[in-house]
Amino acid sequence: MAEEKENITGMHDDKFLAPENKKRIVIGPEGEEIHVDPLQDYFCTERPQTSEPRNKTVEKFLNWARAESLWVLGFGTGCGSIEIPPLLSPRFDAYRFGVAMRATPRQSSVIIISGYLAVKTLKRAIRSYEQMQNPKFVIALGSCTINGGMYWDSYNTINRLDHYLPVDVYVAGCMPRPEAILSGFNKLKERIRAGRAEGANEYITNLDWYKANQKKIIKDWNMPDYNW
Amino acid sequence: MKNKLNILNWKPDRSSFPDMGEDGKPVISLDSEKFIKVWQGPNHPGITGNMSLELTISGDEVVESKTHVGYLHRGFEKLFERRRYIQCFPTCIRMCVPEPDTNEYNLARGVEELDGIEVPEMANWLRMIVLEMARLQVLLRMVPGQAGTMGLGLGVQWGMYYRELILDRMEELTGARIYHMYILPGGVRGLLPDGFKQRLEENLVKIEGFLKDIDKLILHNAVFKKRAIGIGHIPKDWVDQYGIVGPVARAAGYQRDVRKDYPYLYYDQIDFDYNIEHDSDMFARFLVRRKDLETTLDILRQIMAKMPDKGEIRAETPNVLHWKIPKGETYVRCESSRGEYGFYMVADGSEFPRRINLRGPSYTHAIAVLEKLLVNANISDVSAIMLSLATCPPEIER
Amino acid sequence: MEALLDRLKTRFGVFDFEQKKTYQSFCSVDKLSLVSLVTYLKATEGFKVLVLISVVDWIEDGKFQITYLLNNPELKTDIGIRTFISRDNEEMESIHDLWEHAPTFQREIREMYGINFPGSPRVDESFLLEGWDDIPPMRREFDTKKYSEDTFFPRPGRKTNDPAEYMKQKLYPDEK
Amino acid sequence: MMIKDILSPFSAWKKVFDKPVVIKDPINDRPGADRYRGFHKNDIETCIGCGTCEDICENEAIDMIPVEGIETKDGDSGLRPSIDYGRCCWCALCVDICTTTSLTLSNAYNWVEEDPEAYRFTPGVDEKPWQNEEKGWKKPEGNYEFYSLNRVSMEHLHPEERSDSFVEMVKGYSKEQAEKEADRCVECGICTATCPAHMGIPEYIKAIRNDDLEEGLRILYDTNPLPEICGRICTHKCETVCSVGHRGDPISIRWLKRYIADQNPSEKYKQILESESLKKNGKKVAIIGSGPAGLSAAYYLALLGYECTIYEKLSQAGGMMRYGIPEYRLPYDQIDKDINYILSLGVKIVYDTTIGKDIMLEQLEKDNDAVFAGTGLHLGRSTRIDGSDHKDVYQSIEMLRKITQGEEVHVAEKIVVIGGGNVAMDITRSLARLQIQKYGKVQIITTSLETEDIMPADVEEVVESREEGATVMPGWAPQHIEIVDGKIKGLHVAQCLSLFDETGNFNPQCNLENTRFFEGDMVVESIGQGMDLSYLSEDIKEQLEMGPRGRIQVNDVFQTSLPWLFLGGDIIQGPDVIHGIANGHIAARGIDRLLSGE
Repeated sequence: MAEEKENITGMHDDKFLAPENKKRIVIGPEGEEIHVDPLQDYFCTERPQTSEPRNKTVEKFLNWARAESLWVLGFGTGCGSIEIPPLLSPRFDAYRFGVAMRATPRQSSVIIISGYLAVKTLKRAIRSYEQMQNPKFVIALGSCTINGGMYWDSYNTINRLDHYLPVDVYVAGCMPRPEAILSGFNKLKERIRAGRAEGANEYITNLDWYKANQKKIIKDWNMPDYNW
Repeated sequence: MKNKLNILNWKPDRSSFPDMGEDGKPVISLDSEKFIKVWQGPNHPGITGNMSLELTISGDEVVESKTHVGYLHRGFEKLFERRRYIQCFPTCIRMCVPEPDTNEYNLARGVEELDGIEVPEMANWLRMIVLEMARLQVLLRMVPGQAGTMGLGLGVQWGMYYRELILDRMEELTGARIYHMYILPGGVRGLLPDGFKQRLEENLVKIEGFLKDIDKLILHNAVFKKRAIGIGHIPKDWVDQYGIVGPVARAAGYQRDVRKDYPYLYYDQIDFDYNIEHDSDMFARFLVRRKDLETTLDILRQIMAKMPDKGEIRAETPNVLHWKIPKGETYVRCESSRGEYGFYMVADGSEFPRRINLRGPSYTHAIAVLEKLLVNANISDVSAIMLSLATCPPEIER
Repeated sequence: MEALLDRLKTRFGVFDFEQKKTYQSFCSVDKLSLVSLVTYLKATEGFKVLVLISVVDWIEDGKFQITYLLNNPELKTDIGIRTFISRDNEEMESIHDLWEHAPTFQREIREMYGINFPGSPRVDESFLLEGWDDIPPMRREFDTKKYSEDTFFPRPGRKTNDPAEYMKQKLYPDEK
Repeated sequence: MMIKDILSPFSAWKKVFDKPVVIKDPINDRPGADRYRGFHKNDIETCIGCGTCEDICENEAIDMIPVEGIETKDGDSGLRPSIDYGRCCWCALCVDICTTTSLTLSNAYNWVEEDPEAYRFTPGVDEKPWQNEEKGWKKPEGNYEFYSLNRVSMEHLHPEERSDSFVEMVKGYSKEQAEKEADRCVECGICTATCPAHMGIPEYIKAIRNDDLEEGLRILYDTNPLPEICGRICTHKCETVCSVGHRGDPISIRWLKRYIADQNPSEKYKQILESESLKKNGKKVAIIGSGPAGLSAAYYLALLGYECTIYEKLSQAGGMMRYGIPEYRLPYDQIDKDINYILSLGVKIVYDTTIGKDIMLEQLEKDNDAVFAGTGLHLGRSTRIDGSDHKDVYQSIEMLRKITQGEEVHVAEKIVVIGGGNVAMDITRSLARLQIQKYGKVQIITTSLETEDIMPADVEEVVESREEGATVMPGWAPQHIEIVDGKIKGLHVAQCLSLFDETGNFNPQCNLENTRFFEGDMVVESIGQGMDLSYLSEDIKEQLEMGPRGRIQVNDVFQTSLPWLFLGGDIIQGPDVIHGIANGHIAARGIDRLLSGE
């Protein structure tokens, strides 16, 4: 049974860090001291790498395949999520276009930021996005993701999504109707097939810029810089 | 139903695990390694909004739960302070995403009450139509959704289609699918289009057929009954103590319906009844909503029969660009599909509201009630209980 | 309602009684008598339901108004009780032991206005905000637009003209 | 559980054979509903760029931007709304409040972009696929207005009460009425540019709404030192361009101005306008004529510290305002209220002094640092038709002066007035009153070249003339006056077809076959006035540069080619009060610039 020693000097004194994420020394069963730094130990510390495209023909085939099976992370961040269920229901039936919902980020290739992002949700959205497998794409719905929308003067919602995540396609509307979201998917497919949907690589290339933007507004940054 | 009683009386056997303290409550210490902490959310669990539950579980049973909200917080009440009264309307409807019309109506009514504006008769009937259509639309998601949270997705798919029919009518009448912006202070924004009543009636007939399907698919479904009866039982004395409203209170045998208790619009001219159940469990709440659906269809038909064909749609108001509301305060409420939905409004005599505070049903349902109710629940029932309480995070957070 | 008011007047000294609707009235009471008044209303007068606790910031008077709206489900009447506390000493007695959902309201008020309710469960935990380090956002002096522009920087490149000013520049630029 | 509970869910299988409800191509098969609130359209020809849509937008999604090909002109700011779809929430409040109903929404809703910057466009200007879409959201029909279209009616004396006396006929707004009328304003500010004096119209209307009339008075005096007078008789060009007027009655700006002036007592003016102690700078300016231009120049010069002396030919100040406008429209005590305030600032008036006769202009130049002349149009013009030299043919301007001075004028039983301007209406209505006093009934015919729709007189003037018993017959050109035995019998007229020829010159064309005869014992001509420049000596006249139409050339601050001489008012621009005031104000600034050497 591990025992915890508390308040060891020289520890991380970030006031926002949750207790389970703080650096601490654990006494092992045989009395040995184990230094634990959850943010370092539980996540990969290596800086992520961009994935280089393979040869042209293979890449073309892969892009076609990627475009035709868009698995969407079921994470509705704002009002827009009200139009996602109709999209998947009989009338619009997005499954026939290769769009399917997935429950976990590990299985998904698309994240729909469906409208405004409260700062608290932005943190979760970033974590979800970073846990998704490459290549990954972002669809932004509604005015809110473009320039703040309804909540342009709110103290708790971001104004421009492209400062925090690399966005592939924007769909206008407040909220966009399911039909408009479908055309958003069509546009995304086009973009993937043309090989322009390099959001994941872009994110990694400009990681420092994105992280700086994110850290500027997420004041209680208590997670590793890259969650994988 | 014999079994049902047994289920009601059933208590988990805690004689051995987890450890019970001297006060009879389980001793919850994560270090004991008998517990696991599970976070549910903030992804949508089912068809409610973003909200997370911090669950401490022992085996597959919840021993402690905490609600965390704020993922959808937009600071509406702050935004209202710097918007003129008319500008509050596009903002306020976004406070509750599935059923925006109650927001519009409450705010409009508050403004009218504070400034003493009489709304034309026709406008009031049109408001009723929209409010009832909104209720219908939400219930068509929520009633089959109750089974959906238990894995029966077929009803949800069907319900979604019938909801679409109502949304089509909404679009026709109000000009939008979700955020209707139809009710403005002084009146509404348009008469019924030609042939609207007939098309709505056709839809209502289809929905009636759908109700029969729901009965077969869900109501008389052995699995659903097994999982719903006796689960999420709310003791009757909680209702006032926790401020429980709407279908949840009605399922506990209380006659609570704003439409009848504090009649607004022309609900006093409409013939309908409280839908009461007494078992106060998930199944009773499902039954209340299922009856509400029928009542709504009936009310819609009554409205269509009673409303005039033509009339003024808006009373004359001061220039909306600089509309000053005299100093005063009021609390207005209406019955949403989830229960009493109220706005507390304070005007200070200027062009901007001083304070508009929303009190939605979820404010207590999803925090005080849910946290208590989830204790001892099975982890697989968590999202079902959430939905049966009609959790809607945007209205908690605003 | 009138009879009730008389009872409240003599026992708790309520003032500023206002009846807006047949079933709704508001009155004010001193900060110190609030809890006993609410307890009395709940126990004796049948105002069993706490509808909401809300705060209005009257910054020009240096006061917070806290409104407790109670409902009597049998008689179907509402009574709103206002109490005023100073903005310098923002503390109010908690009523968490009277209603189970009162702590939620108090927790939100604590976060949004910075009014403390000592003893209320979880009152110091953050509720809606995460990592907030500015003044409580619902206070009047907090300028949400400025905060938003500083923090979330709107998309640049927009420019608007006031019609009157623009016409002046175009048509009679020389006049002051 | 019963067996039924186990079996009944399987009834879902019967749906296998139902027709699917899936829409094959949702993107193209489903246009928005007829009323759907989709993307914006704007009819840029109808739009006047008032910016009301920008004001009501709670998201600040709308920018007013200049558009190529749209000129800034009176009543059109030249700006057009540009919409940021990173802000818009499709509430369509902008459509519902649009003053011209030019802004609408189409029912298109499909717009997908990879570039977030692309979501800004100017509807009607930038090519978009939906701009010719018929369906979509328009302002709802019926009595659905965000601001009242109907003017708060001003109380008038009834025609029976007013038609025999010179008591002021317009009563003025009460507080409630004024606030209600002020509430209709949408604060676009289009009117400011059209007002010759560029008054801060939306600002003072706002002051009325806020019940801050002292602030209102300060705003009035910023640009106009004669608010009582202007509030009654201004030609209110502002109201012709009022954006509210596009669908309803324009705001009655003039009456609101009068309301502010009426409500502030004259003894508090100095305190309100903070003019109790003005510093003198020791320089002197002479002003010829105490009409609006002269008074306005004197006021603003006095504020700047100049010592001003006004030379007036007649025995009372006010010029055409006093001697040309009948008392029922502008009571003399209101003229005095405005003028006395200006005089209280230290402006001197020398009455009964004619320049060129009692004192020479050259003398004024020597005694003063600069001279401003606002001498107005005081000579009547004749039609020069046959018979117009008869003794019973009068000039309206002279008659009005006589009526004002209380002199006896000849009033016949039947009168014909020639002219379609406000002066013609003034003389018609004055004579009608005198006729009632003398004969007990009105027999007066007013005829003009212009047809009713293009008559220069204000509509209300024409209406009220008719109410008072006069017959107004527009669209007839006077041919000759019939005289029998030395007495006037009446006026022959012919139908007037057009006023101007192709080149735009004044050249009326008549249909001589369609003639009429208006019976009358006397004829009054009221077809415009000419200027009397006799005070300018030949010497000075030679030095002055002349402009088109016999007017003297002045620069943008109303300075003539003689640097010390400034001219303004009706002789340069107008004729109306507000131009005079504006000219006086600008000239005062010009004089200040000249004398302070900037």
